[in-house]
Amino acid sequence: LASAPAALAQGPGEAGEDLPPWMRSPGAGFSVYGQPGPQAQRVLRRPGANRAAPGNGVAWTPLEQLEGFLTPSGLHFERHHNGVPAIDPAVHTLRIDGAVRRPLDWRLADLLRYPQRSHLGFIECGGNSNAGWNEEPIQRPVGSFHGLISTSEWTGVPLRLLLDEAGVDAQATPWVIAEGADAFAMQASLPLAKLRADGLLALWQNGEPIRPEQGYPMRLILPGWEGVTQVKWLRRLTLSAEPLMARNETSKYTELQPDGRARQFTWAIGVKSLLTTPSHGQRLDARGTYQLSGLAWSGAGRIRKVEVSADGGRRWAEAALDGPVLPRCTTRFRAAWRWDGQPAVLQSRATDETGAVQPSRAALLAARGRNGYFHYHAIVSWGVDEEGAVRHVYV
Amino acid sequence: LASAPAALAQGPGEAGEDLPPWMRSPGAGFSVYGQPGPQAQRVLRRPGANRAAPGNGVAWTPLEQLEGFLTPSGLHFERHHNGVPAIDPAVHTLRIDGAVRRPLDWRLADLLRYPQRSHLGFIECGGNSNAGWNEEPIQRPVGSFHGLISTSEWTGVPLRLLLDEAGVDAQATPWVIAEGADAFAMQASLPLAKLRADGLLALWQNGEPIRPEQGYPMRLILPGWEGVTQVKWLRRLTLSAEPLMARNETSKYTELQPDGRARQFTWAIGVKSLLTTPSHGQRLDARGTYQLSGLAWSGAGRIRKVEVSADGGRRWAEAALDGPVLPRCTTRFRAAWRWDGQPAVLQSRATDETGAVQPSRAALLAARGRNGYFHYHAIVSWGVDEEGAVRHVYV
Amino acid sequence: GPAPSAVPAALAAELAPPRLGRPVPAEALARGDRHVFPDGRGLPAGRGSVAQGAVLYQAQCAACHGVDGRGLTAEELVGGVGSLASAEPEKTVGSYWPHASTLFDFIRRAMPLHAPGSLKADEVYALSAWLLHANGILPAEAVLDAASLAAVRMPNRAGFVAVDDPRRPPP
Amino acid sequence: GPAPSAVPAALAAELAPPRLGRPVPAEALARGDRHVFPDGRGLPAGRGSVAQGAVLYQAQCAACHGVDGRGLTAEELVGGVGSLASAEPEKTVGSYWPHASTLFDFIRRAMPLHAPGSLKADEVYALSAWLLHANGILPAEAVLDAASLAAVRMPNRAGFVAVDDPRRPPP
Ligand code: HEC
Ligand code: HEC
Ligand SMILES: [Ca+2]
Ligand SMILES: [Ca+2]
Ligand SMILES: [Ca+2]
Ligand SMILES: [Ca+2]
Ligand SMILES: [Ca+2]
Ligand SMILES: [Ca+2]
Ligand SMILES: [Co+2]
Ligand SMILES: [Co+2]
Repeated sequence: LASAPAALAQGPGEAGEDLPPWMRSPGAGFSVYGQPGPQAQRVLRRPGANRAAPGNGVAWTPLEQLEGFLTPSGLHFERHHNGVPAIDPAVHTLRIDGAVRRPLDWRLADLLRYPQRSHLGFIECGGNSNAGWNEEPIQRPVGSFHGLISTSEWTGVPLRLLLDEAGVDAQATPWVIAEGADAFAMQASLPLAKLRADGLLALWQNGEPIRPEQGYPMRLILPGWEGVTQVKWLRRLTLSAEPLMARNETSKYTELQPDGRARQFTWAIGVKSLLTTPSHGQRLDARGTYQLSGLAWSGAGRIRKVEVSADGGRRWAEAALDGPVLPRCTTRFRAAWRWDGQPAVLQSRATDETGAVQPSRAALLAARGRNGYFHYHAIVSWGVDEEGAVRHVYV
Repeated sequence: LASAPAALAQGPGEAGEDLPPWMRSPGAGFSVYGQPGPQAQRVLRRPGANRAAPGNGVAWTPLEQLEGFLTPSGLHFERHHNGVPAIDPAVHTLRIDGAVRRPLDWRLADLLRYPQRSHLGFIECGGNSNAGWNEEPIQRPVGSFHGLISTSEWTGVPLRLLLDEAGVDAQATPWVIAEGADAFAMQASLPLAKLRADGLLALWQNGEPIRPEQGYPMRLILPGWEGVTQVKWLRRLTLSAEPLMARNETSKYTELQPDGRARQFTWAIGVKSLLTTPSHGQRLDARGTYQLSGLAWSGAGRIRKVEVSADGGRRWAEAALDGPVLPRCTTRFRAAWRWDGQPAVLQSRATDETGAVQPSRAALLAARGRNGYFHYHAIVSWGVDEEGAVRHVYV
Repeated sequence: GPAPSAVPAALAAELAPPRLGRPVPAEALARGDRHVFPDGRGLPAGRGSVAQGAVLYQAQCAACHGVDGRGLTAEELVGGVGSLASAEPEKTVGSYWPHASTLFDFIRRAMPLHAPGSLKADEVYALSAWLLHANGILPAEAVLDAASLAAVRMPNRAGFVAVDDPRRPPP
Repeated sequence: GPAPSAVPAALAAELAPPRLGRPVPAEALARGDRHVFPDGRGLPAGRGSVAQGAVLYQAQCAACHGVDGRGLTAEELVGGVGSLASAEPEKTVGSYWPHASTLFDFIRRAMPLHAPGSLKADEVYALSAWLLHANGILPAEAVLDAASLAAVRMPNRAGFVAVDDPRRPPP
């Protein structure tokens, strides 16, 4: 071992002369709400809006720039059909009506008096990853085509309590029609059983009041289900014997099959995973060991296992899961790979606690055809060429 | 059950005439980094700085305004001695030196190539809650005297890997002196064994690069240990046979005992809990059922149990833990209480998985005297008077 | 833990939740409701013709959906019947939508996108009529009201398989 | 899972981490080091007297710590010896600090708060000398350098119990 620093090693000059400037004068003071620093400002959502309708579109979570399994609220993906409403929480109410014993209204202040529960989990848009159906592999960073998934702690009132207070008959009226208070007046027909099982009327996101673009002042949370069902700015739940057949459960969020018929009411997110490091657009500098890191999730429960492959799926090695491994939540997985300078194809494959295994792209296309648009959850492949360039490929 | 909404119920006027304004015109567009809405802006950190030194002091996390167990990064408490440095990540390095085989420097870009691990856990200042030592119960919201605790997902390089690369001898040099790159050049002498066991060189907070006020570009994370040890803006780890006896491990962060001797090198946070709802400054409107909600945590591991009392600790009922219950992480607990309009004293008491039980204030004072200043973790009492006013009390 | 008998009944992990919902007056209930079901429930009084709809469509919709409804910055609304099982399916109101009720419900609540909720019931009937005509489902002289709209049978009425419908046991 | 033999050696949950640390030249090592240990290791060349320190203290420190070191916007540095076991302990450099080395180390790196790292070694010796004198630990004519500072014995030298010291097994 080297000896400890010698005494009297320093001359009579200023003690701080070799220090960086930020150690030589006081730093910034305190702030009431912290922000990312200027050096980290490039880690941003990526909006893609309709040019004739600025509130119609999405903003992607930059998955390949993030680590861990949580998403900071400021980077939670956005999907709005007609913008983010500026709701006055003193005016807004939640109504439960339709086939109920007592149609009721609650104000935000009332809801704060109810028992609360948290769900730490993902929300994924049913249309996430839909470029996967394209004939050619889209050449974009992973966040810009798989980034309609984000993970937060959602806290609020178990919906069961409010439904029971209104008085529901699960046999006679198994449907609940949710409505949002945005300029799109978003609707979704949903099974009462799911709302009663684990539905939340979320008031809090990652500890603080829900962000405006995520549904302030209140949002429906249905753990593991596609985002369109988790109606933001929730204003109304209408009990019904039949579904509404709303535009977003007929024209959209249905999956056209090769026979011309469409799958409808497909809510749970399938088991899914992807590598974020390395991923499309990155470059391996030289031969050597690289850390693989990615996210896995399933709408059916916990991730049981994630495997990785470097040869396009011929051989698989099991990745490490970086806990906690929670149901209906993203799980970070990690593995390591020694690149020998040869072309390679990196993949990950998740298995959930129900035993469901993430399908290959060929298997998903064989089952669903090419025009399903929603619920794309096949294995994602990153090709590495001899120069170390990483690109989205199909195998 | 009431019948479903009648047909033809609506006249020939505009369909939207009863709608709130935010449903009648498009909402706001997408943003690259989301912020709390104007209605939620009152949920802010509460700075308390030295008037002669604006970067010297704290900013409190407003615990009683939050729910769930996570803290949004913008509300993570701040404790700086001389402000937040504006570090250029291209210049900053981490050095490991002193009694090592090979003194080494790493740049941020190098560190991104190492294996990463996440720790979802709390950081609590060793000086948190120190008003609890006061003769009289401080009359402030709970966040303004217990709010130097916040919970995040921290992701980074296991320190063991970097220490082993430099070559350390755990027998000969059991101490590591950490140094920060702020204008205070913060120091802490720490046991090598802890750094090797679960220390992280964190680069990410809640998924994104660490916030400037939390240590950007890199911070030492020592799960379950007091905040002062988790050196922010980390620039250097020096292996040593002896501790440095730095100012912040002698003059401060030591606990003076009644016999005039002081406890030094007390790093782990004791088992602790407090009710955030209801809490000081809130008011119960009327007799009836109230939901109790609070946080529990321990530096020694998982929370095993939280009990609540409404009679100042004579009788206890077990609260529900709102999972996940993670080691060295805050756990949200919940219970319910029917207020009969009489004076009451609400308390919570946590037990961790090692069997350690949160002490009463009397027991903590009996063990530590009145001048320990740090590591106050006794049971917190909220008195409810006949008008329903809730105030901090001692029992 | 403490013996169960030591736990006071007024304090527990859970108690009956409060009941703070406020009853909604019947009048307010009917007023707020804009859901239109496939069987016509929810359709208001009023009427509108294909001809009226054609004028309204050009004034209020064509800028985004195209003069012929074939799409522009917003998507196509017309065409594609018979294409669903092909390699290049075109999903439109005519080819894909199973219920005419959805057209009334959706246009009334959400369109035109820059002024949602601005259309009167007669106007929504007229626009629905024109879109169904443009898709070959109604003749040029058609007039829609609650009864006639509920009676429209859409070409793709039977085109959907309700995978997780709670009314049926899962397969 | 796949049989272990099917797992290629180049791919696994973990492989040896990279070794990307850059060796630090010996010259750079000594230059960057400012830690001062209780035995005097780390103290630089230089010297300063109580008298020099008195002048410097009034110019650079008194605005925050008070002209007599009894505290102002920043805390007191002087007094309190013998108070630690009382009901109103006063913890200062003189009454509480176990090592004089800490004074040099801390002032050099962190004070004055608005210009950290601005003091030369001689100045830090002088300020340390004055603060030790003001606390009755050094006489008025004292001069400090590396050897004499390391030789100072602080009144509360034995006042600390290292609870979790890794050099000792836990109690
Ligand atoms: C300012 C642009 C704009 C105008 C004007 C507009 N629309 Fe739209 N329309 C849209 C957009 C964008 C969508 C897709 C919304 C989404 O994201 O779900 C849409 C969707 C629709 C749909 C659903 C299409 C489908 O296949 O699901 C119908 C029907 C429709 N509009 C009818 C109309 C009618 C009728 C009018 C006039 C009264 C109108 N629109 C005016 C932009 C517009
Ligand atoms: C602009 C205000 C300011 C000036 C000028 C200043 N100090 Fe300080 N000093 C502080 C503050 C504030 C602290 C406490 C820092 C903290 O939060 O830990 C402090 C702490 C100290 C301490 C540690 C006290 C203890 O009990 O732990 C010493 C010693 C000290 N200063 C010496 C000096 C000397 C010597 C000078 C002049 C060269 C000086 N200070 C100038 C503000 C100042
Ligand atoms: Ca969403
Ligand atoms: Ca901190
Ligand atoms: Ca196509
Ligand atoms: Ca279409
Ligand atoms: Ca005192
Ligand atoms: Ca003091
Ligand atoms: Co679906
Ligand atoms: Co301590």
